[in-house]
Amino acid sequence: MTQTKAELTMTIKVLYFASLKELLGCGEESISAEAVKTVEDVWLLVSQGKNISQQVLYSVNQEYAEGDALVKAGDEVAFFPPVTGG
Amino acid sequence: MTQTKAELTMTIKVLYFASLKELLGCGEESISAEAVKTVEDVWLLVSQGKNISQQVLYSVNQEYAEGDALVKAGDEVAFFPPVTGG
Amino acid sequence: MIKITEQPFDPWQELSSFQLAMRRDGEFGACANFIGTMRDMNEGDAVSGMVLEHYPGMTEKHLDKIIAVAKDKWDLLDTLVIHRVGKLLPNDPIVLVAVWSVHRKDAFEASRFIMEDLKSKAPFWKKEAVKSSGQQTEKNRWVEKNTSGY
Amino acid sequence: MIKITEQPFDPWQELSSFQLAMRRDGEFGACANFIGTMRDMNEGDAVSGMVLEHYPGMTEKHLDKIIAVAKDKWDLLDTLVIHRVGKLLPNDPIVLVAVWSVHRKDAFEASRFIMEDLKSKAPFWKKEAVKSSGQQTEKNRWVEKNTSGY
Repeated sequence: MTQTKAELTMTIKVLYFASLKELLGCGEESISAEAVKTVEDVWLLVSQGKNISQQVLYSVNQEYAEGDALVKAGDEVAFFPPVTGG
Repeated sequence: MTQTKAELTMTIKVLYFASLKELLGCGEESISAEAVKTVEDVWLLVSQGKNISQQVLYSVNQEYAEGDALVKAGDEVAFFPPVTGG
Repeated sequence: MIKITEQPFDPWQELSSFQLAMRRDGEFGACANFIGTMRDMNEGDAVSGMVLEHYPGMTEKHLDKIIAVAKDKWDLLDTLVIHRVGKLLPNDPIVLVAVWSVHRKDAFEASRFIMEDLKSKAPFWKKEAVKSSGQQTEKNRWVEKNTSGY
Repeated sequence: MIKITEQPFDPWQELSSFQLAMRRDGEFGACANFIGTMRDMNEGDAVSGMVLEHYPGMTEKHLDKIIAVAKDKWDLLDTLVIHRVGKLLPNDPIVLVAVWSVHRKDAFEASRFIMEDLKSKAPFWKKEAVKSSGQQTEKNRWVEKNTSGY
Protein backbone atom coordinates (compact mmCIF):
# COMPACT_ATOMS: atom_id res chain seq x y z
CA MET A 1 0.00 0.00 0.00
CA THR A 2 1.16 3.55 -0.57
CA GLN A 3 1.90 5.46 2.60
CA THR A 4 1.72 9.22 3.02
CA LYS A 5 4.70 10.98 4.57
CA ALA A 6 2.82 11.43 7.83
CA GLU A 7 2.03 7.74 8.00
CA LEU A 8 5.63 6.80 7.22
CA THR A 9 6.97 8.84 10.10
CA MET A 10 4.57 7.08 12.47
CA THR A 11 5.77 3.60 11.57
CA ILE A 12 8.55 1.22 12.49
CA LYS A 13 10.15 -0.86 9.75
CA VAL A 14 10.40 -4.51 10.80
CA LEU A 15 12.69 -7.04 9.09
CA TYR A 16 12.95 -10.82 9.42
CA PHE A 17 15.81 -13.02 8.29
CA ALA A 18 16.60 -16.66 7.54
CA SER A 19 14.39 -19.27 9.25
CA LEU A 20 12.34 -16.53 10.95
CA LYS A 21 11.48 -15.03 7.59
CA GLU A 22 10.20 -18.44 6.51
CA LEU A 23 8.28 -19.05 9.74
CA LEU A 24 6.58 -15.66 9.58
CA GLY A 25 6.10 -15.90 5.82
CA CYS A 26 7.35 -12.35 5.41
CA GLY A 27 10.66 -10.51 5.12
CA GLU A 28 9.63 -6.96 5.86
CA GLU A 29 6.63 -5.08 7.16
CA SER A 30 5.72 -1.75 8.71
CA ILE A 31 3.93 -1.44 12.03
CA SER A 32 2.48 1.53 13.81
CA ALA A 33 4.84 2.98 16.38
CA GLU A 34 1.99 3.91 18.70
CA ALA A 35 1.28 0.61 20.40
CA VAL A 36 4.92 -0.34 21.14
CA LYS A 37 7.57 0.94 23.51
CA THR A 38 10.32 -1.69 23.38
CA VAL A 39 11.73 -4.22 20.93
CA GLU A 40 10.10 -6.93 23.00
CA ASP A 41 6.72 -5.23 22.45
CA VAL A 42 7.34 -5.31 18.70
CA TRP A 43 8.27 -8.97 18.81
CA LEU A 44 5.15 -9.93 20.83
CA LEU A 45 3.01 -8.00 18.37
CA VAL A 46 4.43 -9.49 15.17
CA SER A 47 4.85 -13.06 16.45
CA GLN A 48 1.48 -13.38 18.17
CA GLY A 49 -0.35 -16.53 17.30
CA LYS A 50 2.82 -18.06 15.83
CA ASN A 51 4.43 -20.84 17.79
CA ILE A 52 8.07 -19.83 17.56
CA SER A 53 10.26 -21.85 19.86
CA GLN A 54 13.69 -21.00 18.51
CA GLN A 55 16.10 -18.42 19.84
CA VAL A 56 15.45 -14.95 18.39
CA LEU A 57 17.96 -12.09 18.27
CA TYR A 58 16.94 -8.44 18.09
CA SER A 59 18.47 -5.40 16.43
CA VAL A 60 17.45 -1.75 16.36
CA ASN A 61 18.83 0.42 13.57
CA GLN A 62 21.25 -2.33 12.57
CA GLU A 63 22.77 -2.80 16.01
CA TYR A 64 22.13 -5.65 18.41
CA ALA A 65 19.60 -4.74 21.09
CA GLU A 66 18.17 -6.27 24.25
CA GLY A 67 14.41 -6.77 24.61
CA ASP A 68 13.99 -3.68 26.76
CA ALA A 69 15.59 -1.34 24.18
CA LEU A 70 13.23 1.51 23.32
CA VAL A 71 11.91 1.95 19.79
CA LYS A 72 10.31 4.90 18.10
CA ALA A 73 8.77 5.87 14.75
CA GLY A 74 11.34 5.75 11.95
CA ASP A 75 13.40 2.97 13.56
CA GLU A 76 14.43 -0.17 11.72
CA VAL A 77 13.90 -3.22 13.90
CA ALA A 78 15.00 -6.73 12.89
CA PHE A 79 14.49 -10.25 14.23
CA PHE A 80 16.68 -13.19 13.31
CA PRO A 81 18.01 -16.54 14.50
CA PRO A 82 21.60 -17.09 15.77
CA VAL A 83 24.05 -16.18 13.01
CA THR A 84 25.92 -18.84 11.05
CA GLY A 85 28.28 -17.03 8.70
CA GLY A 86 31.98 -17.41 8.07
CA MET B 1 94.41 -32.55 4.74
CA THR B 2 93.34 -35.96 3.55
CA GLN B 3 92.09 -38.31 6.23
CA THR B 4 92.22 -42.05 6.14
CA LYS B 5 89.06 -44.01 6.89
CA ALA B 6 90.40 -44.99 10.30
CA GLU B 7 91.06 -41.35 11.15
CA LEU B 8 87.58 -40.29 9.97
CA THR B 9 85.86 -42.73 12.27
CA MET B 10 87.83 -41.37 15.21
CA THR B 11 86.75 -37.80 14.69
CA ILE B 12 83.85 -35.54 15.51
CA LYS B 13 82.63 -33.09 12.87
CA VAL B 14 82.18 -29.62 14.38
CA LEU B 15 80.17 -26.85 12.72
CA TYR B 16 79.82 -23.14 13.52
CA PHE B 17 77.14 -20.77 12.29
CA ALA B 18 76.43 -17.08 11.95
CA SER B 19 78.32 -14.74 14.29
CA LEU B 20 80.14 -17.70 15.88
CA LYS B 21 81.50 -18.75 12.51
CA GLU B 22 82.89 -15.23 12.10
CA LEU B 23 84.31 -15.08 15.63
CA LEU B 24 86.05 -18.43 15.25
CA GLY B 25 87.06 -17.67 11.67
CA CYS B 26 85.94 -21.13 10.60
CA GLY B 27 82.72 -22.87 9.58
CA GLU B 28 83.66 -26.51 9.98
CA GLU B 29 86.46 -28.59 11.45
CA SER B 30 87.17 -32.10 12.65
CA ILE B 31 88.44 -32.87 16.10
CA SER B 32 89.64 -36.07 17.66
CA ALA B 33 86.93 -37.84 19.62
CA GLU B 34 89.43 -39.12 22.17
CA ALA B 35 89.84 -36.10 24.40
CA VAL B 36 86.13 -35.22 24.71
CA LYS B 37 83.16 -36.78 26.45
CA THR B 38 80.44 -34.13 26.30
CA VAL B 39 79.38 -31.27 24.05
CA GLU B 40 80.66 -28.89 26.69
CA ASP B 41 84.11 -30.52 26.41
CA VAL B 42 84.03 -29.95 22.66
CA TRP B 43 83.08 -26.32 23.14
CA LEU B 44 85.84 -25.67 25.68
CA LEU B 45 88.33 -27.27 23.34
CA VAL B 46 87.38 -25.34 20.20
CA SER B 47 86.74 -21.98 21.89
CA GLN B 48 89.83 -21.91 24.08
CA GLY B 49 91.72 -18.69 23.92
CA LYS B 50 88.80 -16.93 22.24
CA ASN B 51 86.92 -14.45 24.29
CA ILE B 52 83.34 -15.38 23.43
CA SER B 53 80.81 -13.66 25.63
CA GLN B 54 77.63 -14.29 23.68
CA GLN B 55 75.08 -17.04 24.29
CA VAL B 56 75.99 -20.27 22.50
CA LEU B 57 73.54 -23.06 21.62
CA TYR B 58 74.62 -26.66 21.08
CA SER B 59 73.39 -29.41 18.82
CA VAL B 60 74.43 -33.04 18.39
CA ASN B 61 73.52 -34.79 15.16
CA GLN B 62 71.25 -31.90 14.20
CA GLU B 63 69.22 -31.89 17.40
CA TYR B 64 69.47 -29.40 20.25
CA ALA B 65 71.59 -30.70 23.13
CA GLU B 66 72.51 -29.63 26.63
CA GLY B 67 76.17 -29.22 27.60
CA ASP B 68 76.31 -32.59 29.32
CA ALA B 69 75.13 -34.52 26.25
CA LEU B 70 77.62 -37.26 25.39
CA VAL B 71 79.46 -37.22 22.06
CA LYS B 72 81.32 -39.93 20.22
CA ALA B 73 83.33 -40.43 17.06
CA GLY B 74 81.22 -39.91 13.95
CA ASP B 75 78.91 -37.36 15.59
CA GLU B 76 78.12 -34.00 14.08
CA VAL B 77 78.27 -31.28 16.71
CA ALA B 78 77.30 -27.67 16.04
CA PHE B 79 77.59 -24.37 17.92
CA PHE B 80 75.54 -21.30 17.10
CA PRO B 81 74.00 -18.13 18.53
CA PRO B 82 70.28 -17.74 19.32
CA VAL B 83 68.27 -18.23 16.13
CA THR B 84 66.68 -15.31 14.31
CA GLY B 85 64.71 -16.79 11.41
CA GLY B 86 61.13 -16.25 10.31
CA MET C 1 38.40 -2.97 3.29
CA ILE C 2 35.18 -4.96 3.52
CA LYS C 3 33.60 -6.69 0.54
CA ILE C 4 30.32 -8.59 0.53
CA THR C 5 30.02 -10.36 -2.79
CA GLU C 6 27.68 -12.69 -4.67
CA GLN C 7 30.53 -13.61 -7.02
CA PRO C 8 32.97 -16.43 -6.32
CA PHE C 9 36.36 -15.04 -5.27
CA ASP C 10 39.91 -16.35 -5.35
CA PRO C 11 41.40 -15.58 -1.92
CA TRP C 12 45.00 -15.69 -3.15
CA GLN C 13 44.34 -13.27 -5.97
CA GLU C 14 42.43 -10.95 -3.65
CA LEU C 15 45.29 -11.02 -1.15
CA SER C 16 47.86 -10.43 -3.83
CA SER C 17 46.04 -7.44 -5.38
CA PHE C 18 45.06 -5.92 -2.08
CA GLN C 19 48.58 -6.13 -0.67
CA LEU C 20 49.96 -4.44 -3.78
CA ALA C 21 47.32 -1.71 -3.65
CA MET C 22 48.06 -1.07 0.04
CA ARG C 23 51.37 0.55 -1.02
CA ARG C 24 52.98 -0.39 2.28
CA ASP C 25 56.03 -2.10 0.77
CA GLY C 26 58.79 -2.47 3.32
CA GLU C 27 56.48 -1.47 6.17
CA PHE C 28 54.63 -4.68 6.95
CA GLY C 29 56.53 -7.57 8.51
CA ALA C 30 53.51 -9.77 9.10
CA CYS C 31 50.36 -10.88 7.34
CA ALA C 32 48.07 -13.39 9.07
CA ASN C 33 45.03 -14.52 7.20
CA PHE C 34 42.24 -17.03 7.37
CA ILE C 35 40.10 -18.51 4.61
CA GLY C 36 36.90 -20.39 5.36
CA THR C 37 35.86 -22.73 2.56
CA MET C 38 32.62 -24.60 1.95
CA ARG C 39 32.93 -28.31 2.68
CA ASP C 40 30.95 -31.08 0.99
CA MET C 41 30.04 -32.64 4.35
CA ASN C 42 28.43 -31.20 7.49
CA GLU C 43 27.33 -33.05 10.60
CA GLY C 44 27.72 -36.35 8.82
CA ASP C 45 25.60 -35.44 5.81
CA ALA C 46 26.65 -34.80 2.21
CA VAL C 47 26.18 -31.16 1.27
CA SER C 48 25.71 -30.25 -2.39
CA GLY C 49 25.09 -26.52 -2.15
CA MET C 50 24.36 -23.61 0.10
CA VAL C 51 22.54 -20.29 0.15
CA LEU C 52 24.07 -17.56 2.28
CA GLU C 53 21.68 -14.85 3.39
CA HIS C 54 22.72 -11.67 5.18
CA TYR C 55 21.34 -8.41 6.54
CA PRO C 56 22.54 -5.75 4.08
CA GLY C 57 23.53 -2.64 5.97
CA MET C 58 23.91 -4.26 9.37
CA THR C 59 26.53 -6.65 8.00
CA GLU C 60 28.82 -3.85 6.85
CA LYS C 61 28.11 -1.80 9.96
CA HIS C 62 28.96 -4.68 12.24
CA LEU C 63 32.14 -5.61 10.38
CA ASP C 64 33.27 -1.96 10.35
CA LYS C 65 32.79 -1.84 14.08
CA ILE C 66 34.71 -5.01 14.82
CA ILE C 67 37.61 -3.89 12.62
CA ALA C 68 37.68 -0.57 14.48
CA VAL C 69 37.81 -2.49 17.77
CA ALA C 70 40.68 -4.64 16.45
CA LYS C 71 42.60 -1.56 15.27
CA ASP C 72 42.17 -0.15 18.74
CA LYS C 73 43.42 -3.27 20.49
CA TRP C 74 46.36 -4.05 18.17
CA ASP C 75 48.81 -2.13 15.97
CA LEU C 76 47.50 -2.89 12.49
CA LEU C 77 48.53 -1.47 9.13
CA ASP C 78 45.54 -2.71 7.16
CA THR C 79 42.77 -5.31 7.08
CA LEU C 80 40.78 -7.08 4.39
CA VAL C 81 37.52 -8.93 4.98
CA ILE C 82 35.62 -10.60 2.14
CA HIS C 83 32.41 -12.58 2.65
CA ARG C 84 30.45 -14.42 0.04
CA VAL C 85 26.63 -14.33 -0.07
CA GLY C 86 24.06 -15.97 -2.35
CA LYS C 87 24.44 -19.42 -3.88
CA LEU C 88 27.61 -21.37 -3.11
CA LEU C 89 29.03 -24.72 -4.11
CA PRO C 90 31.37 -27.00 -2.15
CA ASN C 91 34.99 -25.82 -2.28
CA ASP C 92 33.92 -22.19 -2.75
CA PRO C 93 35.73 -19.80 -0.43
CA ILE C 94 33.15 -18.30 1.97
CA VAL C 95 35.19 -15.86 3.99
CA LEU C 96 38.61 -14.25 4.00
CA VAL C 97 40.03 -12.29 6.93
CA ALA C 98 43.50 -10.82 6.48
CA VAL C 99 45.53 -8.52 8.69
CA TRP C 100 48.82 -6.74 8.02
CA SER C 101 51.04 -5.42 10.80
CA VAL C 102 54.66 -4.64 11.63
CA HIS C 103 55.03 -7.49 14.14
CA ARG C 104 53.45 -10.94 14.06
CA LYS C 105 51.68 -10.92 17.41
CA ASP C 106 49.29 -8.20 16.24
CA ALA C 107 48.45 -9.92 12.95
CA PHE C 108 47.93 -13.34 14.56
CA GLU C 109 45.72 -12.10 17.36
CA ALA C 110 43.68 -9.59 15.36
CA SER C 111 42.92 -12.01 12.52
CA ARG C 112 41.56 -14.57 14.94
CA PHE C 113 39.65 -11.97 16.91
CA ILE C 114 37.96 -10.59 13.78
CA MET C 115 37.15 -14.08 12.53
CA GLU C 116 35.63 -15.21 15.84
CA ASP C 117 33.54 -12.09 16.10
CA LEU C 118 32.36 -12.51 12.52
CA LYS C 119 31.34 -16.12 13.20
CA SER C 120 29.48 -15.30 16.41
CA LYS C 121 27.91 -11.92 15.57
CA ALA C 122 27.96 -10.82 11.93
CA PRO C 123 24.44 -11.25 10.49
CA PHE C 124 24.92 -14.08 7.98
CA TRP C 125 22.84 -17.26 7.78
CA LYS C 126 23.54 -20.48 5.94
CA LYS C 127 20.96 -22.81 4.45
CA GLU C 128 22.46 -26.00 3.09
CA ALA C 129 21.18 -28.59 0.64
CA VAL C 130 21.88 -31.96 2.28
CA LYS C 131 21.35 -35.59 1.49
CA SER C 132 21.45 -37.72 4.65
CA SER C 133 23.03 -41.14 4.24
CA GLY C 134 20.47 -43.70 3.14
CA GLN C 135 18.13 -40.98 1.86
CA GLN C 136 17.45 -40.43 -1.84
CA THR C 137 16.11 -36.92 -1.84
CA GLU C 138 17.82 -33.70 -0.95
CA LYS C 139 16.56 -31.40 1.75
CA ASN C 140 17.32 -27.79 2.58
CA ARG C 141 18.09 -27.04 6.20
CA TRP C 142 19.25 -23.97 8.07
CA VAL C 143 22.54 -24.32 9.86
CA GLU C 144 21.50 -23.75 13.48
CA LYS C 145 24.49 -22.33 15.26
CA ASN C 146 28.18 -21.70 14.81
CA THR C 147 30.42 -23.28 17.39
CA SER C 148 33.06 -21.22 19.16
CA GLY C 149 36.52 -21.42 17.65
CA TYR C 150 38.34 -20.98 20.95
CA MET D 1 55.66 -29.86 2.70
CA ILE D 2 58.79 -27.94 3.66
CA LYS D 3 60.77 -25.82 1.21
CA ILE D 4 64.00 -23.97 1.94
CA THR D 5 64.77 -21.77 -1.02
CA GLU D 6 67.33 -19.23 -2.19
CA GLN D 7 64.86 -17.97 -4.79
CA PRO D 8 62.30 -15.25 -4.06
CA PHE D 9 58.82 -16.73 -3.73
CA ASP D 10 55.31 -15.40 -4.16
CA PRO D 11 53.33 -16.62 -1.11
CA TRP D 12 49.94 -16.31 -2.83
CA GLN D 13 51.05 -18.32 -5.82
CA GLU D 14 52.62 -20.96 -3.59
CA LEU D 15 49.42 -21.20 -1.55
CA SER D 16 47.28 -21.40 -4.65
CA SER D 17 49.32 -24.16 -6.31
CA PHE D 18 49.82 -26.14 -3.13
CA GLN D 19 46.14 -26.08 -2.25
CA LEU D 20 45.24 -27.31 -5.73
CA ALA D 21 47.87 -30.07 -5.59
CA MET D 22 46.58 -31.19 -2.16
CA ARG D 23 43.50 -32.61 -3.88
CA ARG D 24 41.40 -32.11 -0.77
CA ASP D 25 38.59 -30.19 -2.47
CA GLY D 26 35.47 -30.13 -0.31
CA GLU D 27 37.35 -31.55 2.68
CA PHE D 28 39.05 -28.50 4.16
CA GLY D 29 36.91 -25.83 5.80
CA ALA D 30 39.78 -23.76 7.12
CA CYS D 31 43.15 -22.46 6.02
CA ALA D 32 45.14 -20.23 8.37
CA ASN D 33 48.42 -18.88 7.15
CA PHE D 34 51.13 -16.45 8.05
CA ILE D 35 53.63 -14.61 5.87
CA GLY D 36 56.67 -12.89 7.33
CA THR D 37 58.08 -10.20 5.07
CA MET D 38 61.34 -8.28 5.20
CA ARG D 39 60.89 -4.71 6.37
CA ASP D 40 63.06 -1.76 5.40
CA MET D 41 63.43 -0.69 9.04
CA ASN D 42 64.58 -2.54 12.14
CA GLU D 43 65.16 -1.13 15.61
CA GLY D 44 65.02 2.38 14.25
CA ASP D 45 67.58 1.86 11.49
CA ALA D 46 67.07 1.72 7.73
CA VAL D 47 67.74 -1.77 6.39
CA SER D 48 68.76 -2.16 2.75
CA GLY D 49 69.36 -5.91 2.56
CA MET D 50 69.81 -9.10 4.49
CA VAL D 51 71.63 -12.41 4.33
CA LEU D 52 69.83 -15.38 5.81
CA GLU D 53 72.05 -18.25 6.88
CA HIS D 54 70.80 -21.64 8.03
CA TYR D 55 72.00 -25.06 9.11
CA PRO D 56 71.19 -27.35 6.17
CA GLY D 57 69.95 -30.68 7.45
CA MET D 58 69.07 -29.54 10.94
CA THR D 59 66.65 -26.95 9.54
CA GLU D 60 64.60 -29.54 7.69
CA LYS D 61 64.86 -32.02 10.55
CA HIS D 62 63.65 -29.46 13.07
CA LEU D 63 60.77 -28.26 10.91
CA ASP D 64 59.71 -31.86 10.21
CA LYS D 65 59.63 -32.50 13.92
CA ILE D 66 57.59 -29.44 14.81
CA ILE D 67 55.06 -30.23 12.06
CA ALA D 68 54.77 -33.77 13.43
CA VAL D 69 54.11 -32.32 16.90
CA ALA D 70 51.45 -29.99 15.47
CA LYS D 71 49.77 -32.88 13.62
CA ASP D 72 49.69 -34.74 16.89
CA LYS D 73 48.17 -31.87 18.85
CA TRP D 74 45.58 -30.77 16.26
CA ASP D 75 43.51 -32.32 13.46
CA LEU D 76 45.32 -31.12 10.36
CA LEU D 77 44.81 -32.04 6.73
CA ASP D 78 48.03 -30.57 5.40
CA THR D 79 50.76 -28.01 6.08
CA LEU D 80 53.10 -25.90 3.98
CA VAL D 81 56.22 -24.18 5.29
CA ILE D 82 58.50 -22.15 3.02
CA HIS D 83 61.58 -20.30 4.26
CA ARG D 84 63.88 -18.13 2.25
CA VAL D 85 67.67 -18.24 2.70
CA GLY D 86 70.53 -16.34 1.05
CA LYS D 87 70.33 -12.70 -0.03
CA LEU D 88 67.06 -10.85 0.54
CA LEU D 89 65.79 -7.37 -0.20
CA PRO D 90 63.15 -5.35 1.69
CA ASN D 91 59.61 -6.48 0.87
CA ASP D 92 60.79 -10.01 0.08
CA PRO D 93 58.67 -12.69 1.76
CA ILE D 94 60.89 -14.52 4.28
CA VAL D 95 58.61 -17.22 5.62
CA LEU D 96 55.23 -18.78 4.90
CA VAL D 97 53.41 -21.11 7.30
CA ALA D 98 50.06 -22.46 6.14
CA VAL D 99 47.75 -25.04 7.71
CA TRP D 100 44.61 -26.66 6.32
CA SER D 101 42.02 -28.33 8.54
CA VAL D 102 38.33 -29.18 8.72
CA HIS D 103 37.57 -26.70 11.52
CA ARG D 104 39.10 -23.29 12.15
CA LYS D 105 40.36 -23.80 15.68
CA ASP D 106 42.93 -26.35 14.51
CA ALA D 107 44.22 -24.19 11.65
CA PHE D 108 44.48 -21.04 13.77
CA GLU D 109 46.27 -22.68 16.67
CA ALA D 110 48.59 -24.91 14.66
CA SER D 111 49.73 -22.13 12.31
CA ARG D 112 50.69 -19.94 15.23
CA PHE D 113 52.34 -22.81 17.09
CA ILE D 114 54.48 -23.75 14.08
CA MET D 115 55.42 -20.13 13.45
CA GLU D 116 56.42 -19.49 17.07
CA ASP D 117 58.49 -22.63 17.20
CA LEU D 118 60.18 -21.73 13.92
CA LYS D 119 61.05 -18.26 15.23
CA SER D 120 62.41 -19.53 18.53
CA LYS D 121 64.13 -22.76 17.50
CA ALA D 122 64.63 -23.35 13.76
CA PRO D 123 68.31 -22.76 12.94
CA PHE D 124 68.19 -19.61 10.80
CA TRP D 125 70.23 -16.45 11.34
CA LYS D 126 69.78 -13.00 9.87
CA LYS D 127 72.52 -10.52 9.11
CA GLU D 128 71.20 -7.16 8.01
CA ALA D 129 72.80 -4.26 6.16
CA VAL D 130 71.83 -1.14 8.11
CA LYS D 131 72.43 2.55 7.89
CA SER D 132 71.84 4.26 11.24
CA SER D 133 70.25 7.69 11.07
CA GLY D 134 72.91 10.38 10.65
CA GLN D 135 75.46 7.82 9.41
CA GLN D 136 76.72 7.76 5.85
CA THR D 137 78.07 4.25 5.59
CA GLU D 138 76.28 0.99 5.76
CA LYS D 139 77.16 -1.68 8.29
CA ASN D 140 76.34 -5.35 8.51
CA ARG D 141 75.05 -6.59 11.84
CA TRP D 142 73.67 -9.88 13.07
CA VAL D 143 70.13 -9.76 14.38
CA GLU D 144 70.65 -10.82 17.99
CA LYS D 145 67.43 -12.44 19.10
CA ASN D 146 63.85 -12.98 18.03
CA THR D 147 61.23 -11.75 20.45
CA SER D 148 58.39 -14.02 21.52
CA GLY D 149 55.17 -13.58 19.56
CA TYR D 150 52.93 -14.46 22.48
